[in-house]
Amino acid sequence: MLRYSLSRLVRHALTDRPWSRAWREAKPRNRYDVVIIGGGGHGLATAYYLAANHGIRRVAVLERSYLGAGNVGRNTTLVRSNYMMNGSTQFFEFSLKLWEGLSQELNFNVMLSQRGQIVLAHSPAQMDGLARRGNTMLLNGIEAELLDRGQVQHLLPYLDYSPAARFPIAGGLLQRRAGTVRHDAVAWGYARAADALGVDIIEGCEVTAIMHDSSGAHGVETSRGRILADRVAISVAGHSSQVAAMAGLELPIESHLLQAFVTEPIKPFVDHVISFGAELFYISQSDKGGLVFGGHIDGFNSFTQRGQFPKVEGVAQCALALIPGMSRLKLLRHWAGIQDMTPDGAPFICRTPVRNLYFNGGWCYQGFKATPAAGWCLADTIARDEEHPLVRCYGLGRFAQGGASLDEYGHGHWTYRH
Amino acid sequence: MLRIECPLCGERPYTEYRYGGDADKRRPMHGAGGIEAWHDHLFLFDNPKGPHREFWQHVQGCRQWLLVVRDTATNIVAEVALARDARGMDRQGPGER
Amino acid sequence: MLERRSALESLAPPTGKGEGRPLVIGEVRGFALLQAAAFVGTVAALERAVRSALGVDLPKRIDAPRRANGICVFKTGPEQFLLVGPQDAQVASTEHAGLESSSHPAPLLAGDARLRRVGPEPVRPAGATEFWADTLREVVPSAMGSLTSLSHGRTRLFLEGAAAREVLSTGIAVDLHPEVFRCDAYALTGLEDTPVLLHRTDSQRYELYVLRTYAGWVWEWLTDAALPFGYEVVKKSHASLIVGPNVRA
Amino acid sequence: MSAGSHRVRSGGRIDRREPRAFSLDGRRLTGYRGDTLASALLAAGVAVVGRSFKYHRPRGFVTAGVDDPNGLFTLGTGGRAEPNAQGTVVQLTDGLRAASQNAWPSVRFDVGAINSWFAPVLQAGFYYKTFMGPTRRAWMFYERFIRRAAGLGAARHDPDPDRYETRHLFTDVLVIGAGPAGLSAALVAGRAGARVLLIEQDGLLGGTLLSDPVDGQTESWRVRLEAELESLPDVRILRHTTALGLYDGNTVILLTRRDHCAPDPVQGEALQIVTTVRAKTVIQSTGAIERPLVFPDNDRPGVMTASAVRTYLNRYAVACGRNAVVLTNNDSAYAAAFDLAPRIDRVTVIDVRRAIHPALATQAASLGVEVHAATAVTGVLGRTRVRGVTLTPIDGARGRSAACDLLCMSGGWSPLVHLSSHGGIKPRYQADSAAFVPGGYAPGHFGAGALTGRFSLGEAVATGWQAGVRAAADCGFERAAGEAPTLPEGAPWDTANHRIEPVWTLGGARAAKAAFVDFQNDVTVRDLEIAHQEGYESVEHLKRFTTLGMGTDQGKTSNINALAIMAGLRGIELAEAGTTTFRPPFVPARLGALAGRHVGRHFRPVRRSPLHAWHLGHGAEMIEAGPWLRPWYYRWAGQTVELAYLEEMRRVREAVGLSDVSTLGKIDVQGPDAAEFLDRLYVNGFARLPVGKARYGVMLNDAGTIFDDGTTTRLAETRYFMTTTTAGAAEVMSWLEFLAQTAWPELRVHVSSVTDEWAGIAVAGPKARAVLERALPGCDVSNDALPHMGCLEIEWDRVPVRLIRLSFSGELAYELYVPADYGTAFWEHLLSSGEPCGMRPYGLEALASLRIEKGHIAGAELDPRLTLNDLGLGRMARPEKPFIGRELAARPLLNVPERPSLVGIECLEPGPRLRGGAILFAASDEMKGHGRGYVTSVTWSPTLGKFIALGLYAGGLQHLGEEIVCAFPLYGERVRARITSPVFLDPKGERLHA
Repeated sequence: MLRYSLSRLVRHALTDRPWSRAWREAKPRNRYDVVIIGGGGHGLATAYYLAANHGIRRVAVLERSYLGAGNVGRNTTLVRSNYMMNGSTQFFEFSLKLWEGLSQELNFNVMLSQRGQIVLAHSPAQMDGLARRGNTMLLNGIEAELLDRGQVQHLLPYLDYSPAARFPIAGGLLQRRAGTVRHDAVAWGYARAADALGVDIIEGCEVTAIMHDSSGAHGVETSRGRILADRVAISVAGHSSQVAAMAGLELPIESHLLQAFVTEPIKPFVDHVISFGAELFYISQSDKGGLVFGGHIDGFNSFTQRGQFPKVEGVAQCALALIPGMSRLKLLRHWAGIQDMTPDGAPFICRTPVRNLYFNGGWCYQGFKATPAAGWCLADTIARDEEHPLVRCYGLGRFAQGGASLDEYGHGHWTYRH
Repeated sequence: MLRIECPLCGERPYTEYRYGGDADKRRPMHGAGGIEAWHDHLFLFDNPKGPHREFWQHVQGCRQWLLVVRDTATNIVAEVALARDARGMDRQGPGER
Repeated sequence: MLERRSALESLAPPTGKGEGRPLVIGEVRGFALLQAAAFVGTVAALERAVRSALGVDLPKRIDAPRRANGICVFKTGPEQFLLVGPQDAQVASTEHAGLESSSHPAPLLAGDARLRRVGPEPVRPAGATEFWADTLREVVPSAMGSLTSLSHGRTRLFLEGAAAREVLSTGIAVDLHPEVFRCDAYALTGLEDTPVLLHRTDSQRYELYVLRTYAGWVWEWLTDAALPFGYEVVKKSHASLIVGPNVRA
Repeated sequence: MSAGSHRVRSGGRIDRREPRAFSLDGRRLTGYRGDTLASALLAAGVAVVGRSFKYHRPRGFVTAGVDDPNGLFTLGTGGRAEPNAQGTVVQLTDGLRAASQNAWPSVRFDVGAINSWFAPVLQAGFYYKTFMGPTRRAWMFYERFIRRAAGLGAARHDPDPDRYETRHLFTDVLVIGAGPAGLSAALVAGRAGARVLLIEQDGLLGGTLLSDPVDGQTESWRVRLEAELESLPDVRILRHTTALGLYDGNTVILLTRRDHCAPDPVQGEALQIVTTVRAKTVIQSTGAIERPLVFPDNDRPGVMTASAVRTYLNRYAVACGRNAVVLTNNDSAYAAAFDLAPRIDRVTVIDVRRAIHPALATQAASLGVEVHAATAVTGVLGRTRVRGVTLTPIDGARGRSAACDLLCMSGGWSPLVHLSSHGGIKPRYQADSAAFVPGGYAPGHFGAGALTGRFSLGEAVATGWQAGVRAAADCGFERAAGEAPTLPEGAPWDTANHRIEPVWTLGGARAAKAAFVDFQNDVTVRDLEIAHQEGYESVEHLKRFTTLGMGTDQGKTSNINALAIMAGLRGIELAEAGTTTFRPPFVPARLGALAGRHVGRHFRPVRRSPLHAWHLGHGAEMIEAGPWLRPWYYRWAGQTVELAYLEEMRRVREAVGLSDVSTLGKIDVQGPDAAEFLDRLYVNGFARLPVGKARYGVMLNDAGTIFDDGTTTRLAETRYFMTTTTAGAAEVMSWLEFLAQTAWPELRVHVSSVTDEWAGIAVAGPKARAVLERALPGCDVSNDALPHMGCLEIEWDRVPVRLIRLSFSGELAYELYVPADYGTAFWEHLLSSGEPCGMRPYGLEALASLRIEKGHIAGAELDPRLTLNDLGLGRMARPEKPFIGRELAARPLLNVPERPSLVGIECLEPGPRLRGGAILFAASDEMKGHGRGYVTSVTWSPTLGKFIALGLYAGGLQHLGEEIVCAFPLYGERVRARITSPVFLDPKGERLHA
């Protein structure tokens, strides 16, 4: 792999020497050790860690569209590890740790910006909730700071502290290591690094069937022919149900639409990641200058990738309730991704009832921040045919046993409330 | 904007309604069915990309729960009926799921 | 007697008589609301009962109310109706006294004549004080349906004037074109997240029945919407009101 | 033309009698009514109006409309300052203050231009390849500089004094765009009797016709149609209105703009209005925009699209130069050449095509316009202003320079397919007009005019007319609409596809570094080549890697050129490459406008108790509780919540207090099967509850975990009065309706919310009975007549009162419900009756603390993650009675004994306090991980003289009496505490039975 660096950049600039492809345009082979369905961030990360951590290099990543076409390129780019439910705390912190070394690991600048995230509270009860979260984080070795109203005002003087605020700010929880990552770069960085280790990344290759029988999965039928594999992994969040159905599986997942928004680029305006507490709303500013924000899912099952306008209005209202000065700024673009929603808001990384078929999905709002850890743990689970300790809580069978123990915000069993 | 034609009140934006989720799986009879039946009813979803049977309540209108068949790939609503009258829209007969 | 207070009392002092303004806003007071609902098979029976007790028919659809004898009936569900009628004060006292003696066998409690024991299962459960509503209670047994007083649970606002439609269209997603939402049409809809019954009582007059606890907010919201047009708040002490365009009082 | 002015003496649609004074960067200038900021600046000879995003190259206006990538300004000052306003669409108003952006110290001399020296290094995607060292956090260092360099205008944090409005409109036919096609469509649909809504982005109707000379042949046609449209009663015209996007259900969102700073917010005037239109049919007559050509230094000020130059000339009476070169690959640019020729010194047409239609050649000759066929412009001279061009014959002969001060270019036309794309229909490439056109139309949608890839005026009118007829017919209006209005004979350049011969780059690879594709984001041909080399070649990768089309103009002028160039690099057809997805909004839209009036206090609805006004008038400090505002504490008891709630609690424990509980959800449950209904709903039974009795009940959800709780009273055999939690009220109501309507339609039961109907007042304290005896003299409220959980329905002074004896505080207590209009008067009556007993009101904080002492669960414990057993309520359920959630509550992991369950916690240390959200450990535990539980609710107990809490603790009351640690590492605290019964006060219930 051609190493990227400043000196390389200058040399190419001065000599007009052409760059090489970031990843090969691979043609599907007949057989692989592992086939990963889905060329998003998670699938590519899985392929990379299979090769890098386990030496399994005969791996194909099959992508129906272009690489990174799904949620890795549609999210609001936040990374954080402020989780309090046992299992998720450890998993997401592991992910954040991986983020912290990822640019160097991949030799691709994914622009991790640990600018800090502040989650706001607007009532004493919400402050107690944040306290429980922050205390849990600290007890698990994750830094956290509880801020009172004055401290929030000191840090974020431009929020609405006026008497006109409908939901006055009571305080907030700060995680300084949280921040943002350049989302597309994650897909490209993993693709390039996996490719360099021999992984075949095959775009424009739609899986039409999963070959399986009572002894397990054996490969896939695709728009580009049959591909045999010892092991098959599904990593297609958004369309998990459709792909799992090819193996006869019914999942605790419903697909919902999540919109994201960006304003025109402006000079630095918001220096942190801020989460409103009165309604689900989160905002940060991209390095290019656009304010990137989002809210709740549209609220009903959908695969349309087109958002509903009332949600646009609602999110704009949240933006102004939080930062009144945003009123004059202009919305440049809004788009939507299809998101797996689950009955407890937590994901799945696990084996399935079909032998040699592995599943990664159900990410709700948190797929992007989980990318490195999900890839790491799924790769481990595939390689050892046993769930990685960090994801033992993320099994498909948990609702028959109990459930609710991963429900971070206590929204109950309705997928569309998480 | 998604619009649903309430059989009583007429066509309204979806914001007048409350989404009630998947209506595909028949609810086990009250007091009947074990963990498995209720688990499958509550936690497993067909989640189709296509026609989807789902509940909506016209909370800002007549407060009736409706059974709506909507294509999740296009948001085109094919059928709406009061949920209590919707037997004819059942995909399966009673008790099959 | 205890004083009745409007949900808007502290919010909506009258500012004028509203003559000639593009918009007049106010609250209608002095009405009573009774919700009557049948079960799936008992609508016909309820209709007969309502007709016999009050002389008014039930509407078949949610589009325009039926009215007679000072009672206006809106359909609000497949077997559910909202009856709007006058408050006691407007009913002849003799009639009222007559009813009291005949239909309230529950004994007065000792001590204070103002205190009367009702329930648990007398003819008249607490919650409604209206003569006409009581008349209906006598003929609707629980197997036929249910009656629920909502007189205090709804605040009734009106907007009148050339700008009324425009103001409403800022918050209501119903087509208010005069050919579509004709005089006397009504709709159950939302006004900015709160449920309302919107009734066009005249070509430029609309009434809104809003949930009482949201009434203050709706009031602030509507008057804010009306700001660019200019408006006056007027006081209508009680309803001359059950009128519609075809039964002008 | 006066010196320094490019204004033409006559013509145009400006009003020379109405000058408009404005300023740019403090420089005072004058334009006229009818000008845009752009036309006024061009008239004043201002060439450089901005600096590019990355290289800080000087830039001028390129177009005259919403597609302009360069001319962005900050308008106004203070709270009304708006960054990134497009000069080409800003109407010139008196006193307008504009400032240029992204340049220091000025746009003419900008230090940032140093960036262009490093241009080769700052190539596409350079930041992915560097800034990774020396440390892992290196990016945090570099990012500061990148962020400061990025961004266009600077925004302020001040609140916005302007006001915005939203509204709903309905129509039969929505016509988007009032060019010749849209005018025709609206007219015919209006004549047919349909309700028509015609919207136009411009302040004037006419579209491209507005760029024709005002004394020309099309003007009378335009005026006639406008007049007739105005006369039709059911045709509504919205000017200055843009369709932002097309959404499901034939919903189109419109944005109507008023002039900057003009509307008065104090008078309620909105600066912008967002309209949600529900249209039965939609006619898209959005037109097309002209593409620039891509050649070296094509971004120099003075290089403009030909149609823009023509618009500035004919509409604004501005000649953008005296010596113009017109570079084109199609016929349309001849219109500019022919209109310019009589007004300026010299016009030369450089046409890349070999064959030029004789009619064009003839007219050119007659106007003295020199035409060079098979020639290209391959370079531009001048830096801050065009001084000349390099002309090179297509067959490769040597080029020569020619002087000029204006370069008009036309690379063909791109239909504005955005709206159909918003609906999910992919654009289709129409090769003969070198244009992407809508790949189809949704039912009820029609395309007309240039959108269809047919650009002639005649076709615009014909397709508009046809679309109007069909749309009206779709809505049931088939009335004959007369003849289509005829237009004058078309000009020779007015051809359906302009005989375009697409050419995507000029000037060869040599100069690719300065051949700009996306002006605003500084994307060059070289950047596209790099993207191709590295494999970022799918349309989305191209966009994301190079940032092409991601600027405020959203690539309106650049997308198609870039896609075509990339297709060429890949050796595929443009049709095969496809386009990126067009996302709404079509033009950037203020968040203020999208939010409408839902700002400040109006952000979300407020719910007020019937007693609200009383509370405000009597020293209550209010607090938000979901949609409600509730009294938090009363100042009679103290000036801060910390002081007041203790005083209020003391009053309740020692005497009596009253509190507003109107916010509780109240549901009237009636019907012969009401008892059965409640029996199924609650874990505990209600069928055998005697009439006149109340019972506390808990509901689970289907998953078998906690849903809600409350007290339900049986008023009659067939009637119950249910109360729910304040927070759960709406949810419970919908759930009950769901069950009644869908799961159990066979039950004859009605549920109706009466939350708004009844005011609720709690009277609590040892003297509560005494208060009631005084307030309701004669009403027997003795223990025998009204025992705990008993209910009386009475009338007081003809006001019905529901009197239920129940206690949240643990004291002798009653809840009284009266119809809401009487709420305040009855509250006052109670207060005055209670005065001798020392009764005072208490607020939410005291209410919540009193219940903690009594161990009653509330918000923090009513958690769907918890089970009945977790809350110590398992005995309420009788397994033989089916209830909602029974089956899944039996799941194994919900029933393991070591689950955290409800305990009381008392503080063992005198100094420190317990805090909500503390994590619980056994005394011997290492303080790490998730602990054994957590604190849900805390209060100082004035009764016990210590901090007490409720919490969940693994194994629960098995650990009664054990010492634990409450860890609050956020404050560095560890507090010793002891597990106790959650009922701290009066465990035998003697008080409430008193």
